[in-house]
Amino acid sequence: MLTIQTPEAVMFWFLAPLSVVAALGMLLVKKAVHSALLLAWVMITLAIFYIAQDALFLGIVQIVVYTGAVMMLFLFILMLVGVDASDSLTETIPGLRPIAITAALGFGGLLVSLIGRATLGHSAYGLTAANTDGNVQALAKLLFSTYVWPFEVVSALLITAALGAMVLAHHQRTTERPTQREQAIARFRGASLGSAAGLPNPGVFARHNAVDVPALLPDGSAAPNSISATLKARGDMLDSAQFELGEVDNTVTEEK
Amino acid sequence: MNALTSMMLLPLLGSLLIAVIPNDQVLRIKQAALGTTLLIAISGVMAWFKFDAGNTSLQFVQISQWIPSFGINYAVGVDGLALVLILMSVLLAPIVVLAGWNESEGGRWSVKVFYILILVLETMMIGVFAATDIFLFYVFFEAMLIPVYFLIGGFGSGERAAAAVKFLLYSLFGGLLMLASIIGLYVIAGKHGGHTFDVGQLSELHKFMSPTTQNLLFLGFFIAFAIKAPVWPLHTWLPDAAAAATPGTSVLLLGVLDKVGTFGMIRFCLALFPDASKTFTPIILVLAVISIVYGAFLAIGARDIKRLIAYTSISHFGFITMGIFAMTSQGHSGATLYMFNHGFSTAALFLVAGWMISRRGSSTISDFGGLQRVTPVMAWSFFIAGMSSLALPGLSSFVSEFLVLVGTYTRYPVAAVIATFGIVLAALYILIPVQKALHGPTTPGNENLTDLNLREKIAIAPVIAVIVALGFYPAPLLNVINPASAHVIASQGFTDPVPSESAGK
Amino acid sequence: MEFTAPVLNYAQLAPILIVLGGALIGVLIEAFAPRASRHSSQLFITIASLVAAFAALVRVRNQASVDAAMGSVAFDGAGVLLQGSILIIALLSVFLIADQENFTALAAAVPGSSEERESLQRDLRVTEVYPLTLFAVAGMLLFPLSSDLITLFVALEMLSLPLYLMAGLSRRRRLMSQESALKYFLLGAFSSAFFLFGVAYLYGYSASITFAGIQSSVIGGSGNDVFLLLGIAFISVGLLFKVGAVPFHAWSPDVYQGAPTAVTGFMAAATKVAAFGAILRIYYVAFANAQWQWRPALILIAIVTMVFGSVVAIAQRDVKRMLAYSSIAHAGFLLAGVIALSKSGLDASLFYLFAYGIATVGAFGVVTLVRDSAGEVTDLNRWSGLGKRSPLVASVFAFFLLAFAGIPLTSGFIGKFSIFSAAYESGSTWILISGVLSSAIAAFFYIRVIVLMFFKDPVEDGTSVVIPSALTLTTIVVTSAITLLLGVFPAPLITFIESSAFFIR
Amino acid sequence: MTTSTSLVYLIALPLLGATVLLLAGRRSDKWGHLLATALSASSFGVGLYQLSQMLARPTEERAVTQKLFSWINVGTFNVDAGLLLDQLSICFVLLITGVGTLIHIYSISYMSHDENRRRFFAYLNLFIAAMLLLVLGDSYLNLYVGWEGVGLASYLLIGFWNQKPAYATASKKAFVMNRVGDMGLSFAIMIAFATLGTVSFSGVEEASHTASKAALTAIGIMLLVAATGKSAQFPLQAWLGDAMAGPTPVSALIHAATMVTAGVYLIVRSNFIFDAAPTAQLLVVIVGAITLTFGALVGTAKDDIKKALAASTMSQIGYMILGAGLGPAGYAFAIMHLLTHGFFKAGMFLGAGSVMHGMNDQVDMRRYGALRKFMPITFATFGLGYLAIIGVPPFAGFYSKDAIIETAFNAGGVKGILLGSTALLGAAITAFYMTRVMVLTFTSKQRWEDNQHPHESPLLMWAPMAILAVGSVTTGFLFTRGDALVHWLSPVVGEHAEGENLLLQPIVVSGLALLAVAIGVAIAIMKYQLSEVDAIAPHDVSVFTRIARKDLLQDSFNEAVFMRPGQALTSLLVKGDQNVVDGAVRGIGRTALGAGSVLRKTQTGFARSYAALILIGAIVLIAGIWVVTQ
Amino acid sequence: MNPYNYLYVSGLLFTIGAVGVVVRRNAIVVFMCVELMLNAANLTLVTFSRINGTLDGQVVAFFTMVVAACEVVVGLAIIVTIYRSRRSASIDDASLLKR
Repeated sequence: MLTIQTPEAVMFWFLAPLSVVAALGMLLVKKAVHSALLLAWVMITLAIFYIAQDALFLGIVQIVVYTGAVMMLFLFILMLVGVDASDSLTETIPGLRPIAITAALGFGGLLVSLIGRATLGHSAYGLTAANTDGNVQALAKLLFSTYVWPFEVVSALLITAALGAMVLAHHQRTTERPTQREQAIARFRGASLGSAAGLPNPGVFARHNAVDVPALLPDGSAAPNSISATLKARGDMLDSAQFELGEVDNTVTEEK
Repeated sequence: MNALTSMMLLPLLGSLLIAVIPNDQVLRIKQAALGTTLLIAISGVMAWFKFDAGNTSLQFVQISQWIPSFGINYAVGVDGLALVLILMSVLLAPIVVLAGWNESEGGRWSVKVFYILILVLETMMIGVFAATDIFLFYVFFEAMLIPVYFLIGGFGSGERAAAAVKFLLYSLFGGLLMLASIIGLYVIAGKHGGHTFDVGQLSELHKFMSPTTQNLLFLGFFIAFAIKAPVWPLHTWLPDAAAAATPGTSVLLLGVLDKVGTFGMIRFCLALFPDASKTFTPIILVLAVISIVYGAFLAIGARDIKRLIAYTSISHFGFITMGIFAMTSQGHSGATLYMFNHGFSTAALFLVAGWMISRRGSSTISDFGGLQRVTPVMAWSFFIAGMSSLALPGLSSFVSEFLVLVGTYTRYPVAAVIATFGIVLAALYILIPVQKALHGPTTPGNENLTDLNLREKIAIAPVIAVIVALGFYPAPLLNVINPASAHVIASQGFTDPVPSESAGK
Repeated sequence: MEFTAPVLNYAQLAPILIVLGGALIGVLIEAFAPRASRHSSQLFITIASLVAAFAALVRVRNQASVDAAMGSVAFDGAGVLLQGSILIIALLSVFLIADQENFTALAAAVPGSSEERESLQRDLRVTEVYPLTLFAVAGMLLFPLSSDLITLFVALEMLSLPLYLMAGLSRRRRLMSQESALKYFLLGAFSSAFFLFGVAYLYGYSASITFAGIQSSVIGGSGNDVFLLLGIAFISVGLLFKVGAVPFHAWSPDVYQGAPTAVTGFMAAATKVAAFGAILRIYYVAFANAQWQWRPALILIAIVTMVFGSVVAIAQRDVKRMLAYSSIAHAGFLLAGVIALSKSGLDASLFYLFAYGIATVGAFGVVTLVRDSAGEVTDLNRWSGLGKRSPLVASVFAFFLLAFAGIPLTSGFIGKFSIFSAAYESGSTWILISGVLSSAIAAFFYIRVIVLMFFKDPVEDGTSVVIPSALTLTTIVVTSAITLLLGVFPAPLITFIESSAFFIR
Repeated sequence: MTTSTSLVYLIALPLLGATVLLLAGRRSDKWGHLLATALSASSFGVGLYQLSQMLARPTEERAVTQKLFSWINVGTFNVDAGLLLDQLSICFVLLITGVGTLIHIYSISYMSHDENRRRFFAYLNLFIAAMLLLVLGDSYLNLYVGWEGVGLASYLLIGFWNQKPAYATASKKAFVMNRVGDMGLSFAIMIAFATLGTVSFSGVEEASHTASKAALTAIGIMLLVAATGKSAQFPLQAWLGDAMAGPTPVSALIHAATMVTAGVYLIVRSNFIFDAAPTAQLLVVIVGAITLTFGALVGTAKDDIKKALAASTMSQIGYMILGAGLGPAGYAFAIMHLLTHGFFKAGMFLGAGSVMHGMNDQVDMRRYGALRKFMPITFATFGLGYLAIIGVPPFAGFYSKDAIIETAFNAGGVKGILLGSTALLGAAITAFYMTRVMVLTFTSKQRWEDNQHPHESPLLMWAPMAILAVGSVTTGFLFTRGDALVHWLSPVVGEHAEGENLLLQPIVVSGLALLAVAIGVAIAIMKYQLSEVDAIAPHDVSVFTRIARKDLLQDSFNEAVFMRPGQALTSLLVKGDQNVVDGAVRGIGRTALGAGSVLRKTQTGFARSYAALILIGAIVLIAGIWVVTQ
Repeated sequence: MNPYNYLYVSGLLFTIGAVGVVVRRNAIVVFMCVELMLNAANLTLVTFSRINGTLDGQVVAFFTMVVAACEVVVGLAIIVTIYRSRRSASIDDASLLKR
């Protein structure tokens, strides 16, 4: 027979509202990163709940795997996608907001009121008996005997996931990586020897030496290939013309 | 092999034969089609002679298991009713092929496709009348829509696609309702003595049904048949389909396919749901009478000759339906005979109309004029067909129409009286086009029409011969029909009304 | 604490294991085989493992045990039939997938980028679809056999994840394809959450996660009905999502349209079999005795699903979307088999699933053939006149459509008949009536497509029918042959299903 | 009853002719008319042979039957293709074949210039066959076949020159109005079968003894409707005038001598019904009386010689119907008038045809005049017919018409007086308009253009006219000598017990009748012989004349009451069919399509709204299950 | 305290997660909401495991975590792919397929 000790109750009444509020916050904050952090917090509270409910193993796994790995994956992707990307919370699909609110209230209300009506035929048993040999051992026994088949099958799922991620993310090399020799040959057999010694650096001989300003060639014209292709692609290259010297001052003054 | 089965296989073999003839040998294909249909017609006539008219039980019976789990059999057999209709179908088929010798050309697809469709359809036509297993019947009932659909849509004229769709949707809708009823029957049968689709066994089943169930199941069947037949107000597909289809297709459509509706009413509605039939008889009679008058009025108002014929058929199907539900032996035999006769008179009308249309290039009645002088044989053929359609005594349809009227009158005088007004309207709807198309001065555009050629004469001659011969001597058919009709009437628990003033009273 | 080593019946698990093994080999091939030989070797491995799995299945077809995998898998007649169906459908789908014209050259390349162009030029292939397919198949094989909730959940995910991925691999209109993958994934995950929540409540209700345990709790009635209610409702959301029942259907039109057609075919056919297999098992075994709870709701969902699917399909302009809505309607029909909750309902469902799955693969196979220079053409308007361009392809497609519409002499008709009769037998009159009505509506759009193909003139916009590859051709020929065969001689399969279909408890 | 095997030849011979001529087509152009005439004549021969046979048998065995085959046999509805030749039908047989043959002969010449003469003869033969079937059928249904058969033949012959739209319309009108009458016959047969269980004459007669009055009255009224249609009686008289569109021999044969009298035959044949149904009988006399006046009045205003004669026919048949409605006393007289009328009216029509032949098909009597000199034979034969019709003794009409008037007077009570007076008035008007015809055509001043060259018709034409004229002169006397016809027919129509207290003695009636005739003749002579007649019909005439010219507004009435509403109904139904019935169907289609278009908007493309849908679905599912389980 | 209280919490979390899927537009956040739902389910499982005195619930929860991890991998891969194509992680932008 399970009796709930006061400390657990205190813990529950302290953490449960926090977790719900965090979850709500996750819904309401603009920035995705904040949402992720709030979710992480909810997960950690859940981990505490697990441990409080004699699910030690799960609690740990929750923290290590879920909060530690999965949430980090989320954050990683968020970083990739743009960490400062923030959602406008104004609804763009007409009519969805009221529907969502109604659904939320309806669903939550229904669920809560139904759970309120629920009584099991028995009071809670507690896991003391089941966990006599330790929670991890008991789980292991179940996993490797009764649930061995799903446990095996789940491995296939993991492979699928890996394969899937690879399919979507793996950039197949379309060309063989050129050897050093090939690169050298290409450099010197090119149409001009202009770049044989390497591309000019940006900003050299120019008024500015920022990376987004093309270098100037001796004749005063801009050298477009002095700018990183990435900047060019992003359109971040500044027009070198504005930095061109209108008239080259040919008068040589002696260095002091 | 079973006579019916072999009759059903022959067209399929024929279509295989046609399929292997190269596309460009058009004449070969046509000859093969004609030969096949003739062969079937001959075997039909042979079956006719082998049939024992005195025996009211099914003949040429063949039962083989098809889907044993559901109690579905390949079960065929004919009584007088079915035999008459099969005979009609197989006789009309070669005529249609011969008459519509050139119909198959100029369609969307090759000549070959046309004849394959026609032959497949013939198989279905025989099957639908021969099936004694409701499931089998349903299969033929639905499957035969497809070749007709393609015949209308692929070889027709005018709004053929729309008409074909309308036809198919209407029919499918009715078919699905019938499917619901069939399922109902099947389930009820399962609860009382095992799953079966045998009409004979199912006809015992009504004892176990509540009135509501029986009424609903009856309606499923009836609406399907009423669409097919077509009974007002479910008729609107017919004029469109008939106007769009080639004349030959129209003949098969109105002459044979639509008979499935009235055939089904007798074979299924009455036999399976006697109580519901009684319940609905008043309503059905009202619909039938409306069909008669309504069809006639619309025929009078029709401007297109094919639509006109279609509307006359609606009127005629009203007579048939009325005769069926009058529940007297005269009405019943008359209705059955009417089905046969209507097949031939409509065939004559459509074929001749088709020739007229193909020569003139228009199906509007007012485009014709004075044909009697230009093309006397064609005009005469049309006239005789028309006379048959208006049930002139001495022609076959008179016998049937009068039997229907007399038979109905003895039980439902009011219906019969209103229906009789149809004969005046019939005079109008036939004579108006006759006057417009055949009489009067020869209008411009008609001067150079050619009269029927030998092939066309050969095609129309037997039709007219049948119309005339049966008008004077319907006994060969009636002898076969009567026992079957009497059997139905008796199994419905009806006896003919006794003359109210009979001397023996 | 004793640990007893688990005992697995490898013979009975062999089909799943073989497929998984094939998938693993596929992964290894991806890792190690030279690119040039990957495609052919993957294809070979895939086909070989499917065939071998089928052979393994045939070997154990008569076995039945609840202990195949420590109670996680119930191996029984129904399971064998479902696995067999899935394997056959999967094999036929793989033939379509093998036509790599459907798939992107490099999934990681951004659409429109030079990398994509280059990969296309170099004719790269996403050969990973083969192991993905095999993983999905393995999940599908396991799904209907699962007899506890964990296995069910894992199998559900295992069949879903590869499909999410595969949906995004289309070669053309990649944005749409990726969008469909995203939608499918998000909504799929959403519904899995519901499913899992349901699992939790069922566990709460019965203290057991095996079907047998739940069943005995239901029978015992000891537990709290509210938890059962929540469990059934949430699990149903997850399962009904997979089969595309209204209102959980919304993903399917978008995904069907966006995914590569071969994948759509595979997904539509095989997923439906697997998901319905699972639904049948869980409702027939675990929830059977609580039918008073869920049956009314399920009846409502079935009716809404069939009507909604049919009605919305009418207004579709894209052939794949139309087929998606058609599949929604069919999900409604199939739910009738679940609702029947009887042996005949089970038999009918199994037959229907197989027949529908086969026809679906065939139909999508035909869709892959209609292309222009930019890939497949799915806009229905551009299908007009297909009958003229390629009569054979159009005829085959029309035939599949007729099978979907349930016209006799196609497998669809037998399926529809048996499933509706089963539903009606167990008292669901409304299912029967709405089934019939929505079939009528459904016929409308099937026929519209047929009209479009046959009775409209082709538009000269570069749409053409490519000559199918040998494998695609095989698929189309085999599926149409099976569809016809099951329409004409369904008895062997029906008898086989009848004798072997049962759920072991 | 005596059976015979040769009755069928009566019908078969002309039917053969029709068939051969129609099927052989142009190939028989050369000899077709001869064959037809010969076959008609041989049918007459058979008729004579049958008469001789009949005469050889005792009175009660004179009727002969022939059962050909069982025609329709369903349940208790058994109709044999059976023929019955009795004293009544033999009269008709001889009239039909005799007059028919004469008209065949006449037509050989009359139609000689028509390229379709062969077809004309085919129709004539067809008509003869149908008419013989009508009078020979031994049941109402057999009669019905002939009844519609003659309608068909009439239709074909009226529309023989159907290239003229008006003629085509006339033929259609005749057929349709006849069909209205035929409907009556259908009803009669249906009622007979439903109430009496039989449709054969003998069966009905037998059953009529025990049947209720109501049933018999119903049958009788329906038979009367049939008779009014076929015999152009009020109110179905309108077609007859237009039927004159046919070639004149047709008018003579069908629309004067034979077919139109079929109604009389029907009523007389059904004497057993009418005798037992006084109400029906009363309606018969009323119809007869109205029509005889109606026809006579119309006759006074017609300028078209054929139409004038047609109106006269209508009127004369009115007499016959009146006679037939007077019961056993009148049947024989009705038949007698029918026979005499057959001679004189046919003769007059042929005469009219002869006039037209000589006047380039001119039919307007106002364009005639003084033709006596140019066509003496025609004048003579027409004149004899004229004398017969107005009832001048000893010509045939006198005997027959006088007998009807007398019987009418003696019908008893007010009815008798009314009927008698009407008949008498009719006689006066008849005398007036027939004299008008005679005067305008033959004796008044010439009003035709000089380019006309009236001439006498050839032998083939005038010979039949002459024979008919002889008949017009003699038949009345022959039939009444010793009440020959009355006695001859009595086995069929029953004996009439001579009334004890007659209202008027025969001699008085004859006197009155002659007086009436004299008055009519006198007025006509004054008006047309002694005064100038306009060659073009004047317009400033009395309202009555105008109405009479328009056939007493019969067409306007039909048009207003039947045709216009019918057309309106037709177009209403056509529109209704397209818009309402079919519209409803299309509406269902559109509704489904519309519903589809609306519902597909739920597919917004936004994954979030799909999720919302799933969420709502879950809520509904939970709530639904919960509600169900509560 | 009644262990049922955990059920209320999990119910609320599940609801919030479900609503989050509906209202949030960033695909990653949406996906996180799904994760929240899964976590809520796990809490329910663990609670029931305790109430029922069996460990099966915990086993299921364990499996859930594994499966969820797989889902995350696949899901994030898909999201990244679509982000690369569209330069947007908003699921509202992915609405080419409709009607």
